[in-house]
Amino acid sequence: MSVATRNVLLFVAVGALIVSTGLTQSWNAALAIVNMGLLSAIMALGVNIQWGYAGLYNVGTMGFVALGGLAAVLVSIPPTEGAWQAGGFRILVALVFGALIIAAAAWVYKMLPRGRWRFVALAPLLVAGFVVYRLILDPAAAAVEAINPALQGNIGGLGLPVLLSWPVGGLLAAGAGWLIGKTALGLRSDYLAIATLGIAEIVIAVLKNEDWLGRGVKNIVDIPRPVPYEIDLQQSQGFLSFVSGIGADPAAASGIVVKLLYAGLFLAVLLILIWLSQAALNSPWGRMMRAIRDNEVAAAAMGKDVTRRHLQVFVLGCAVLGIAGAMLATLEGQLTPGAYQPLRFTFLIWVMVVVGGSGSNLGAVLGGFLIWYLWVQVEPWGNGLINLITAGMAEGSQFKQHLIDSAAHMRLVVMGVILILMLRFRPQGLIPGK
Amino acid sequence: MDLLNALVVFANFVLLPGITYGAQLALGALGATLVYGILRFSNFAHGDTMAFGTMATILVMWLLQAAGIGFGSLPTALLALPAGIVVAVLFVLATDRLVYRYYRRSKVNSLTLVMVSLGVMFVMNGIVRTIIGVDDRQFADGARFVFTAAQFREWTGLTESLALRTTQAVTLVVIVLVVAWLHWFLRRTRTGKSMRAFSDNENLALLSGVNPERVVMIVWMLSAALATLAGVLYGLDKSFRPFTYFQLLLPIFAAAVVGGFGSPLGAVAGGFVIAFSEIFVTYSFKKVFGYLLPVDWQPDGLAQLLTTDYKVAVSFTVLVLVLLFRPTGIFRGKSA
Amino acid sequence: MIICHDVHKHFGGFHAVDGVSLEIPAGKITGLIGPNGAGKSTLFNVIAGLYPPTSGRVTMGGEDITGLPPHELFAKGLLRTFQIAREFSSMSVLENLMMVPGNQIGESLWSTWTNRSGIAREEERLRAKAEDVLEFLTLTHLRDERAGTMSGGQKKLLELGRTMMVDARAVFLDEVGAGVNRTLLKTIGDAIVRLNKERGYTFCVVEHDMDFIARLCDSVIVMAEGKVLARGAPAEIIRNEQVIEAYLGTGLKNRVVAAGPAVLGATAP
Amino acid sequence: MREVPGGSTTPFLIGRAMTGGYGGADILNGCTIAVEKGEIAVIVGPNGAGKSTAMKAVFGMLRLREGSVWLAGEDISRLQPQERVAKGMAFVPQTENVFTSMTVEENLEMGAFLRRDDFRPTMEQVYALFPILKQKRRQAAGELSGGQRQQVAFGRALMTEPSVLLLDEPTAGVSPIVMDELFDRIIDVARTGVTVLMVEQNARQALEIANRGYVLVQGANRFTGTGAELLANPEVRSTFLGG
Amino acid sequence: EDVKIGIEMGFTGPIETLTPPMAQAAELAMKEVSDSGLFLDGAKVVPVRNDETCIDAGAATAAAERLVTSDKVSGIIGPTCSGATSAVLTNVAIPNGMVLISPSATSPGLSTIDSKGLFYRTAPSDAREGEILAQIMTDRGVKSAVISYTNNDYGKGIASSIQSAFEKLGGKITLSAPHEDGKGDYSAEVGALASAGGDAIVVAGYADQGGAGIVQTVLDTGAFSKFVFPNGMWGESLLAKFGSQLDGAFGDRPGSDSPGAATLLEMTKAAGIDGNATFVPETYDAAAIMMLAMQAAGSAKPADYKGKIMDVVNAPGEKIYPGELAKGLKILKEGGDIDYVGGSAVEFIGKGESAGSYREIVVENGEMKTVKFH
Ligand SMILES: Nc1ncnc2c1ncn2[C@@H]1O[C@H](COP(=O)(O)OP(=O)(O)OP(=O)(O)O)[C@@H](O)[C@H]1O
Ligand SMILES: Nc1ncnc2c1ncn2[C@@H]1O[C@H](COP(=O)(O)OP(=O)(O)OP(=O)(O)O)[C@@H](O)[C@H]1O
Ligand SMILES: [Mg+2]
Ligand SMILES: [Mg+2]
Repeated sequence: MSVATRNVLLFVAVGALIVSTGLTQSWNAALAIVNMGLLSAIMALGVNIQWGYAGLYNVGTMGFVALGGLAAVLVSIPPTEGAWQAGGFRILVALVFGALIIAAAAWVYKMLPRGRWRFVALAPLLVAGFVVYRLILDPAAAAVEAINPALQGNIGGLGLPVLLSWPVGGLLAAGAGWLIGKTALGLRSDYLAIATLGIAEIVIAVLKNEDWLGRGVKNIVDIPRPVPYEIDLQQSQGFLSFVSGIGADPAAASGIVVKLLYAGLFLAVLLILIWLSQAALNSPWGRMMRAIRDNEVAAAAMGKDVTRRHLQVFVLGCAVLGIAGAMLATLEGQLTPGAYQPLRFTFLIWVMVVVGGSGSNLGAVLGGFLIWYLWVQVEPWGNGLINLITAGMAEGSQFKQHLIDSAAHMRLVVMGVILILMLRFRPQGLIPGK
Repeated sequence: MDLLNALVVFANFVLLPGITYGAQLALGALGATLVYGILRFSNFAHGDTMAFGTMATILVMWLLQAAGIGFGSLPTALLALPAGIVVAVLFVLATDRLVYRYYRRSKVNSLTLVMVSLGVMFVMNGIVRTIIGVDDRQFADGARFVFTAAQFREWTGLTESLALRTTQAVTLVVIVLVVAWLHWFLRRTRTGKSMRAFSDNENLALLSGVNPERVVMIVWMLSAALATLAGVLYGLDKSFRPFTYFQLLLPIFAAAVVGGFGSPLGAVAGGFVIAFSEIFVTYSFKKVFGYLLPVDWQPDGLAQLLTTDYKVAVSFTVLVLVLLFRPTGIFRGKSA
Repeated sequence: MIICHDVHKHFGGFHAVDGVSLEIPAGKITGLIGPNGAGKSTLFNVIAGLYPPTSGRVTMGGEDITGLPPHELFAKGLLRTFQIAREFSSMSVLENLMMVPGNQIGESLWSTWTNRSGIAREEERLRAKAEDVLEFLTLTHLRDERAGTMSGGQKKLLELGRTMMVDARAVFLDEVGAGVNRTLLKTIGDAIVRLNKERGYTFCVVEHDMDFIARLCDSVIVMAEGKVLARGAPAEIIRNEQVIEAYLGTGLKNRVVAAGPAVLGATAP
Repeated sequence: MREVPGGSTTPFLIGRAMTGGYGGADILNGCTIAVEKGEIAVIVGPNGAGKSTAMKAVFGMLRLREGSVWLAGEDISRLQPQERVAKGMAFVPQTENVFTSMTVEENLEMGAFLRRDDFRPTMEQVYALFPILKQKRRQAAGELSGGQRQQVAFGRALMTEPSVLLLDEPTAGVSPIVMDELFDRIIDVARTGVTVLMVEQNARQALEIANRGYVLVQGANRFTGTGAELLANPEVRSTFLGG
Repeated sequence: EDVKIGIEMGFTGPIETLTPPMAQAAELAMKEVSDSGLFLDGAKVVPVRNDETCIDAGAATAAAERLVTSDKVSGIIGPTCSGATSAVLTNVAIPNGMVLISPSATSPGLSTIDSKGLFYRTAPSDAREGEILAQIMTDRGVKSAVISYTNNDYGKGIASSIQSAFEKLGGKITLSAPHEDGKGDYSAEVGALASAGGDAIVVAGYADQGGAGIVQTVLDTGAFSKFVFPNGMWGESLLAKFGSQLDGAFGDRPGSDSPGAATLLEMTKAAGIDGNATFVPETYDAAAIMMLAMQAAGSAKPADYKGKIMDVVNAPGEKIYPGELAKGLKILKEGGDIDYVGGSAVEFIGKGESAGSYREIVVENGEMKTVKFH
């Protein structure tokens, strides 16, 4: 079987899994999987750009996804009345001041030679800068947070169309990626991994604790949609007549329509990103990146600017993650900083990349769909497993009850077993990269 | 007197907790660092190995308690510990046989192994929760304190007070012994050297007559034993809950990495760096200054560098800073 | 061409390169020999920007290149091979060669999206060139193999091949001959001479095979314990007592003589 | 196929009609390599001929599709490498032949890993042979120069006190003076009854000391003879030994 | 015909210790209704559990989607975490017209969503509890205190309402700082809290989560000797763990002087459920309310019964306590009116939030004691 046909078959197989969900459960459930699958595919693509192309071990995925989510909030929700007067501008001043201090510190660091004097100059600058920064920021933030804290307490956003937040999310994440890349890309493998993870935790901590920014852990739950609300469809005459024309249930149909609209938007983004990454990967640029991943010293000796290329790839990957993050927030309609946990937004994405085949864009997409499908579908399988095990046991036995109560954990077991088996049969991933 | 009080406050809220937490992280990090150093992958199932070993120990402890056996003023769990270790070791060896061995033989890259360990982690996650449940369990019996805060106050007559827990003392003793032993074992014994040789160059180790299966087995046994030890000591000091143990994975890895992945001494140093950066940077010096400074110099605020909201962020910032100046950790660890 | 001014490189307390001043003249083939651990590779690494020197300066054509990163040196036309081969092991042999030339259109991310035809044309050219190099190195049959699976000697050849992909000004060869079949090494020697004569490349060659050095080099620099011990024409160096004691040993003289004076005669004045 | 060298009696070490590769096409095509006890055999040939592969096959690091390996009249084809080490075989691979993160001394100790007797005297001998290693014994082997590493690798093999020594290009990258030492030592070792099989590109020097020489081309024996015979063969000289 | 009711809770993840008894309590109510034989012409109620994972809104949405469209449930008890709740509400419940009754979501932010009468919660809102707790603290002579709250919307909400109410009453909060659940070590938090100082420490967390860790560390270091606990902390596990070390601790829990709470405790005990665990009464009530509303509407269709929910919970009508669901069903069947009180003395106000009445609790000899009702 040629590689191409095998890849097509793999996609068909995953497609069939999702279609079977549509047939046995409902098309709404299937489409929900498709939409999250598309998002997962984009996230996996972002990680694959960094890991698969350049061997950069970014475990801070969740931070960049979260930044994308923040962009969705800052772009789309309406500004909080009075927040800018109360303290918004002063916050802005504080942030600009903070940036200036950091720039000044970087400048001092560059200008002074290594050694004690550098420290003597830097430490007071940073400490004093930080204190002043807090002096400006804290009262301003408190003032903003005091505005109707139960429901608002944040500066709000710009009230622009939420679709705009997708590129903005990409830019925001890319900016953060640039800063991080500048500082941390000198680190290798697991050290880079833990550093990026740390930075992501810092991003999340900021999102959780700076209430003025995005309400912190109080969450923002009303990000506007780029597509109509189901409930509005259900009340629109045109829609109802259309639905009755094809003899469908209006609630289900409205859900399907909305999900299809999302799917269309997501698919468009995914296709653009895939085309861009494939074009880059299958060109001398991609070859150069593979060489750098393979042997940095030799690549540098062959005239490739390893640092610059690492930064480039890192920023690109972050941008893709940011876009995906903004799209995710748009789909869910909310920003909940507590939800950005490493297991879900870092390791699960990594599983997608590795199972799909690292270094391969199509693999990342396939992995995104497959793993997401499993992530949400293994639960009934776990329950089924428990039912199977306990079927033969005496009714009312304590052990049986115990097992039934543990059914929820079977989800994890099944997920783990599937992961292990999948890697066993295809350790290079389903569609191995070059 | 004031100076003493200041010292005691500081010791009670920064020094002792920092040392204990650091030692606990270090113990956890030791097992992870060993697997990384010799089998060359980050074992994500390590946190769950800790949970598994602790669970085994608790189960055995219950048996002992049911039989009326105790350990004097020390926790009964310590008596059950050897059995717990044996169970954990057997379990981990079984995972190696069933899972890892295949991948090792087919020489997959280390990231695939990491993902495999993630799979093992999921499975162990489920198994532990199925067997012992998800609840928080306090299983320390015996005397909780070597001396309590009240006792200390009575003895010294100071306003401030200090408490020392049995588990803290035990943890400290254990960590010193374990690290010294491990260092000696890896550097000086034949087996230890063969393990380092194996991690350096598997083929060449083979050519020297090293039996790879034996090396791998010993690594797993050590790592399982260390994980169980870490888990039990931690659980005695705090409490046992599978989810918390799973969450411990990150600080443990952070400790191992910042110390230099693959280096036992590094794991210890890393544990303390992480612990102290959490506790020290966010500590509010208000009370300490209260004793040290004249009245009108005293700060109004909390005299805190950063609020505890940013505890996690602080420890990770310190970690990133350390790595920027020491790209492979304090003790120059391995990098794959 | 390349001048080292009192270059030092210390590892901890160990002085691997200990005050080396030397000149590698433009358009010539210079040999660099010396006992194991003399500091030859370390000096190469300092010149090629892999290690910053502890002290001292390196200039190339009068321009200070001390501490420049490798990729900038490459752009200035300074190429090197590695003593312990560093191939791109997961890439094909052909790709190993095609990736070498700098400033390829297709290396700019933007043009991979906008200038695909330009890239295709450029790739054609690079491929043809790479095929020539492979042919020369007798590696054509391995074109699509992963470079990591090559034999030890083949990797050495690939190291050399990479320097043949671009127009270099100065090429530093660190023991390209070790592990290479002697018959092939002769051909390689011929190629080096040709590149030197026809294109005016400057070469600096580290090699322990004295036949090779003697046949190729215009002059030889001998290093020992981090310092320059001697320099001169090959024939002189081979007879230099100090060099014989520190490096060549007496056995070699016998063997060279046994192999026949023709070998030495080729370059002897 | 060519006749087994050494006539009807089985040689001490023989890889007989070895055929196999790394999974793709065969690299070895029925090549036969044999050495008598206490003798030196040298394999020469162009790059990629399969010399290293043949060595690996003899040492059991390559699954043979056909053919067998015999040591002292015993078929050892099925033995794992570490079991062959236990049988007194030692191997210095062509690349990656030192433990880079371990010190020179630890590298040597690893050579004596299976020895239960006191190996201190052997280590002293190695140090006497390569004085530089003694100086650098506390340094990580990865920080050594190329030639120094080769010395460590050779020393490591000596530490085993093997009865069969397999060397894959031991002199690649070592300076002439050390090369002489190495060859001298190889002769000494062989005199004590150790069987030596080595691959060399410094072929003229190697063949000079060889009892038996093999020219391998594309995984098959092209020429076989005593060292002197091969050296005297003009075709061998011009095609494989660089004239 | 059987009626299916979904139970979507965080069975795995951060609050996995809280959810099992909650789910059991909901199932207890369902069993009670099924066994009565009076429900909708003798229909049985079948619970369908689903894992919301707490942290993963995407998985929670997918699970809810499955409940609604594949399992065809008639209503959902849950979700339990706020992120999952809002995602499920906007993306599944509202589009499909499915009723959600969350036993534990307390965030005021959820009220901003126009839920079309589909969303209810039986846990009382934070603001009210804060006022009551502040009152109790003042009454008990606490002049200054620190607050350690769990860093989520519940913790933050309750902490700020306690702080503002307490300061209005003239008290002083010297420090209000968050703690993260599921972390290993709380020395840093307790160190800062101890430095800030105060008469007492308010631990606004969960009994077997970070809250317990804070209590443990406070006890170990002797940083504070007086504990104040809001609702989330009162669990059997806390007392089992610390026993009489907590003597003198006080706080509040939802509950009234009605006998409901005690009855429910008896019932749970008999069924082998930890009835003292957090949110257990609220969950029982959530399930009961849903089924009673169905009965009142005579239909298990969300569109039919959602309008009846307020009616069955609020006066007028006969008061219904736990264990009396059969009675309630009967009254409703006969066209009568009921006022469901349940185990948490639930009363809906506004858009379906629990008004909540509270009891004041102190720990004596390692036992919880209700001393007063508010
Ligand atoms: N990273 C390092 N750390 C410490 N010592 C080093 C390091 N690299 C090289 N050395 C030492 O520096 C000396 C010079 O090494 P170098 O590789 O330059 O020698 P060389 O002349 O190239 O020898 P060879 O002919 O064997 O290749 C050696 O003694 C080596 O041990
Ligand atoms: N691990 C491997 N996987 C696949 N092919 C390999 C591998 N190692 C070697 N080969 C191939 O086998 C052939 C013979 O390799 P081998 O290393 O035996 O050559 P050699 O005779 O030792 O050459 P040299 O003198 O250059 O060391 C080469 O063409 C090489 O490409
Ligand atoms: Mg060298
Ligand atoms: Mg070879």
